[in-house]
Amino acid sequence: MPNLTAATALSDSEEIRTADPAVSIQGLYKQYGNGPTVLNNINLEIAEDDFIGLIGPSGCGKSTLLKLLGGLESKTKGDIQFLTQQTSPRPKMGFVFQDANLMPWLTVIANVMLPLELNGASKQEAERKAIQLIEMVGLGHVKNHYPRQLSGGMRMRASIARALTIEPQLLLLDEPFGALDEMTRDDLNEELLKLKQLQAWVGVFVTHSVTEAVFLSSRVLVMSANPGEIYREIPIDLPFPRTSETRNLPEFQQKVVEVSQTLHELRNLA
Amino acid sequence: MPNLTAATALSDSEEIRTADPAVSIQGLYKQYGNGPTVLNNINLEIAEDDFIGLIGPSGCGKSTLLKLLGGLESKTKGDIQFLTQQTSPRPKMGFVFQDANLMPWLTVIANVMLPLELNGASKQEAERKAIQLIEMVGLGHVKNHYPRQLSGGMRMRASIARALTIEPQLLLLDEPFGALDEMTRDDLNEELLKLKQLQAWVGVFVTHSVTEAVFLSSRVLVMSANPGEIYREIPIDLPFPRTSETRNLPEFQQKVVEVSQTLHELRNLA
Amino acid sequence: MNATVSRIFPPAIVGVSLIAIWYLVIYLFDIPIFQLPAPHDIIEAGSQEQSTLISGALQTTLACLIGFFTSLLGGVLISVLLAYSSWAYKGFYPYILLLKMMPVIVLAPIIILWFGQGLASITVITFLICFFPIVANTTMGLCSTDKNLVDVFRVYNSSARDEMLKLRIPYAMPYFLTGLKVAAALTPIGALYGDTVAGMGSGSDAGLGFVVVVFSSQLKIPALYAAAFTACFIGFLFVSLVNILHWRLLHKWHDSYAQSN
Amino acid sequence: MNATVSRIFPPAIVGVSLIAIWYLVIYLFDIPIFQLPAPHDIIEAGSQEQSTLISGALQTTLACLIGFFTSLLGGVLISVLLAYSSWAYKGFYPYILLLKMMPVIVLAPIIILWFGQGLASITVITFLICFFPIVANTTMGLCSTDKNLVDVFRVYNSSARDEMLKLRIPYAMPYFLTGLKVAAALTPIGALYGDTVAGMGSGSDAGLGFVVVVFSSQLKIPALYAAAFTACFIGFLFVSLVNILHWRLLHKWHDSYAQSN
Amino acid sequence: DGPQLEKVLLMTDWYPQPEHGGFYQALAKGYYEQEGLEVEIRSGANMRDIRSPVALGQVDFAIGTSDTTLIGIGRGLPLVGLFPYFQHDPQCVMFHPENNVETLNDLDGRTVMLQSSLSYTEYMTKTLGIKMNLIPLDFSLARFATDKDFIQQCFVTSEPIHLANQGVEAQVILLSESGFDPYRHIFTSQQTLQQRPEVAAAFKRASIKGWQEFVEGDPAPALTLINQLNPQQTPELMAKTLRAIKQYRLVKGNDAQGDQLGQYQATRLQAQYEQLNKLGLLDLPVSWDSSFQY
Ligand SMILES: Nc1ncnc2c1ncn2[C@@H]1O[C@H](COP(=O)(O)OP(=O)(O)OP(=O)(O)O)[C@@H](O)[C@H]1O
Ligand SMILES: Nc1ncnc2c1ncn2[C@@H]1O[C@H](COP(=O)(O)OP(=O)(O)OP(=O)(O)O)[C@@H](O)[C@H]1O
Ligand SMILES: [Mg+2]
Ligand SMILES: [Mg+2]
Repeated sequence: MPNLTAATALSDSEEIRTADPAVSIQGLYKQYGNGPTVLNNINLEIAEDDFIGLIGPSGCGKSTLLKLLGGLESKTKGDIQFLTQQTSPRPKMGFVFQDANLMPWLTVIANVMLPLELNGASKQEAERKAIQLIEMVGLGHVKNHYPRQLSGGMRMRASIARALTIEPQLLLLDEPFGALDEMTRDDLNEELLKLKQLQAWVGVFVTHSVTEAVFLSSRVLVMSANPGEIYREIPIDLPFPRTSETRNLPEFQQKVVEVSQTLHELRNLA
Repeated sequence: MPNLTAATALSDSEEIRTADPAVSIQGLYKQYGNGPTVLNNINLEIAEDDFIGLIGPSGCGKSTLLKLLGGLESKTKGDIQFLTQQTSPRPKMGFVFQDANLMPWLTVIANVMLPLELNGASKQEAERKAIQLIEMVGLGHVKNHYPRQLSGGMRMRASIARALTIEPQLLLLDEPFGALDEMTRDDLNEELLKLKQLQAWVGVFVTHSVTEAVFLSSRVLVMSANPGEIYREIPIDLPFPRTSETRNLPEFQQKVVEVSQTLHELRNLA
Repeated sequence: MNATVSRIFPPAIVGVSLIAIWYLVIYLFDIPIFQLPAPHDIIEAGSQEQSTLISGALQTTLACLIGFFTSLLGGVLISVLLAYSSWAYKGFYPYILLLKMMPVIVLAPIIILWFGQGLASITVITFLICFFPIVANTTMGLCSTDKNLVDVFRVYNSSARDEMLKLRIPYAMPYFLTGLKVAAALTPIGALYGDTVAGMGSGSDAGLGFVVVVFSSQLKIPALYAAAFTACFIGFLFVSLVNILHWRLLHKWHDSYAQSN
Repeated sequence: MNATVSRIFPPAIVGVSLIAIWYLVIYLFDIPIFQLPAPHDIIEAGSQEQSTLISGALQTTLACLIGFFTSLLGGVLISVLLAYSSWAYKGFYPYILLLKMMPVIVLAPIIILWFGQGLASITVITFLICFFPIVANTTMGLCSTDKNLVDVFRVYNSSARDEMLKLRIPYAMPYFLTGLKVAAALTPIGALYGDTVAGMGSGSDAGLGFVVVVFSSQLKIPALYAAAFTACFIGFLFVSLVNILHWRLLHKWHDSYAQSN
Repeated sequence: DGPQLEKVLLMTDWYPQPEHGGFYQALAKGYYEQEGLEVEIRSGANMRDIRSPVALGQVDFAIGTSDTTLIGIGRGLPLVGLFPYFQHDPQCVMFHPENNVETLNDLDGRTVMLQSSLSYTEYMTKTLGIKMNLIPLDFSLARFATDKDFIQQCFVTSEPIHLANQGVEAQVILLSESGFDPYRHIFTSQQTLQQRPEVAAAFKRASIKGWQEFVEGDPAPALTLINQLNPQQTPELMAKTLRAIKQYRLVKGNDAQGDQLGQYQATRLQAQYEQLNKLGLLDLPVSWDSSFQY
């Protein structure tokens, strides 16, 4: 069950963070092998407090864009710059993949601890943080299970917990809540926004849910397909912090309609 | 792009079907190993023209129930009977798994042809039917790609096409449209209902989308978790055929509200 | 208990049938003892030559142990090196193959020249025979790692060392263990061959390979078979060791054990 | 072109360094030709004994070919049988292991008694040495099939035959090919050993194993090395064959080639 | 075409070489054909025993030594010695001149590479009490060539010549000097002898004729044939081997001691039987008398 105290307690061990990576994408192109152009001239500035929602038809290149940001695919042309204060060339990242991608030989807790361990944290500290996040995503009762003993939604939640343990500077989420029921999804949406304030990451996420996009984002980018382009940018100027009440605001509903209409418009073009 | 003619053309080769398997589940229990009870005393009669929507929190046992119906897991107690007219003990089945589960060494079209080939269809016939369904789910342009060259949503669509090629008597779908954008999802929902009339299968599907559940189902079963039980059955007595207009009917909205409220009610119990 | 029965029953049945066929063949075709001795002849010869067999077996087991574990270690190290660096892979793999395919018959005299007669040379010969299956399997396993899981490690800025230790090696386990099983089965062959070319021929230093040659040239055919089964028994020990390891490492998560849960 | 360079460059560098070290060792430690001939001695001896080497190589290649392909066929058949029926697996696997671990030194005389001197026996010996890596790897591959994919086949009422042909075998390919690679590298060893114990010693029937023994007993050490490298070359042919097969069968979908796209 | 020839298989103990010269001479000159035999000479290799195939009737005649035949008979193999072609065994130990070996007794305490199965080994250790540290024979000369302390078994007609060709000097002592002195001979199975006695006799006659001519007449036909079958045997090499065969009087033996080409001596056979018996190498009771044709 979602757990407020867990989220609040999370960054107490951390020094006060002034890390403010921002990202600048210029003229980005992507082609797999010599297939068709998947991403076509993507230009995007991500500010320090942005949480960007990507929405668009299946196969338009959302995952590809996220992977390029994460350094997991090589770009064909263009430039991605992290304007971070750190010496390291890339910011500390968290990535929730479209598939859960858990290590089958590790239990839930070991999977969640993994990023911290890879970054040199002590086992003890890793375990403490991992347990907090496992509780947050409601998997406390199965923390010693192996991935194949979990349901699909549980695997995705473990994957979300894993991405958050390292308190990333840049958080990339590829349909993180797609396999969850609406209740759990809404709860986790709220938890995520709380964490954002505590951990202060810059985020980009992919979703197919318009309400989720509006609820979480500072800006929604609607993408069009073949080749993948940013069709329209819709700023969501709803005040933070957003809570379950936000969903009932008329401005919220208005934004939802705006995004939906953009998607319809896009579809009728095709 | 969704394609009406494809669906309409699909069962022309088939003799007129009177196959009407119905399913009866009595006192079904399921436990993995000696873990906790996952499914607790499930009783359910599925009529000949039913399309049942399962909805419930993550980890409540929806996939498990589907797998038991599909004969992929052994039940701990209870009985599942297929009251089919055929001699074979189980009806011809189609199954869309929660993960796409495509064969990585086969192209999209070969994956979609697979069930037909396993059932002894000629290569030619299998190819003809497969191409129709691939067109329907909008993958015509990538039919010779391998799974790893597809986006997540494209993989799920290939998996849906695969389940439909054999014109099953019992169709089981585990969150088939969860990875798709709303437009594609709505289109495929409508295509699916058309196919249901043509192919006359009995269906059970899992979804996290209340509107999808209401739109597709003849009955929605709301499940509760720990242990998994059927909390409430909500008959959806909207007339068939349902089309995009159906979504605008006040009765439709009413049903959506009813299901949502049941889910909230359920949550507040926990 | 039922599980034990179903585990023991099939090999027992097959074993009894094989022995029955064995006797049948001997009596039907009137096969002389020097062509194919009957099981009881072998047992009798085995108990007669007991002390020779046991001291030979101990000596050979020692060579097997050292050869097996050095090839385990060496094989894994080489595989890891090859998987680390594609340069090393391209540069060295052909020569490892070369070394592998160099007939032992040719290498044996050189090995003896360098390592002297006795245990060291036998161990090296055993090593040469065992290590390639380990290298080939482990390298294949290390290179087959699921791309998606590699991505996870890349995102979290994993060091190459952690990627190897925490991802590639666990992922390669099923491959590695298969290679190990092949190596375990080859171990006694290596040690026996080593015995015959580099072993000592007298006293308690004489391994089973030497015993085999002596029995064979003295036409003590039933005793020869007894020696052969003793060698098999050593092999079984190693293979069982690997099987236990296999079960311990994989049964919790790997699909080869998925059925049993 | 760049790709070709990066493929040829590393082994060339390593090869040149190895040869340099080779010469260095010989000159530094003043090693006599009987202990370690220099590369140019070997080349010279090789060209002198050219005709013997070529006719021996042809004969050995023939034995290798038959032994390799029968072990390929036999290994796959046995693996499929073992994977089909857990009864067969439990019943026969221990005895296959037994057969595997029976030292060839012991089996060889029996094989010759049963198959006669010559190609048939050599082939059987090669088969015995090669087939276990194939069986062990293929069996492991067939049993590791992703449970989720098995479920797909079960749902569609697949026959056991189709499940084997269209699921388990493709899934086991990477394992199978690894086993095949190990077997390919073992093939010349098997054939050479077979030659020395069961081969013909005259005319065009004499395999490379004969040549090796003769050179060795006549102290023609450089020629012995030339024969050894000839044997390696045969091994390379087989391994290359398997590598090509590997690439053709896997590059489109398997993660071991994922990087290259 | 002449009359139907009887097919016969002779299995040797090594690849074609002048040590088998008499048989090749008989083959090359057609002496077997004259006796109505079509003989195939097949080279047996080093690492396996020829006695079983003979006992099973897979091979008609084979090369062996009189002691191993006796031991085989003692293990229940129905073998019988037909005729000796070397009166004395050319097996010896060789060593470097620096090694100060004068007699076999000097091997005491040394490491020697010997075929473990040799009756000589048993005889020297058990009867003569010479304690050697044995290592198995691998038929390679590399170690001898590089290690001045190395001592190994050899054929007096072969290894020293190969070594000399490479500039390595080897000294030898015949193992028969130990007092254990078997024949090198042709043996067959009792079945063959009983069922086809005239074939055995014909084979013996032709072979002896071949050997006689090989050492005292013109050996060229045999040598040419051997060189054809095994090009490793060059004319120069074979000439040296032939010289050694003659020098050690292997074929004809020592007239003074009653040796005669193709004939066993009962006294020597009996002595061997007793030596073997004392060493415990004969499992079943063996009648030395009926184990040989003489
Ligand atoms: N193979 C397994 N072994 C052990 N436990 C399992 C196994 N599969 C599922 N479970 C457990 O059974 C319960 C129900 O799982 P199931 O996959 O049916 O859930 P679900 O309703 O489909 O959830 P979701 O919506 O997240 O997919 C979960 O608690 C899960 O941990
Ligand atoms: N490894 C690959 N090789 C070749 N083509 C690829 C590869 N990965 C993705 N593609 C192609 O790139 C396009 C975009 O894929 P991507 O996964 O980015 O889509 P997406 O927007 O995430 O879709 P979805 O919502 O379905 O996940 C698709 O047409 C897909 O076929
Ligand atoms: Mg995607
Ligand atoms: Mg599920």
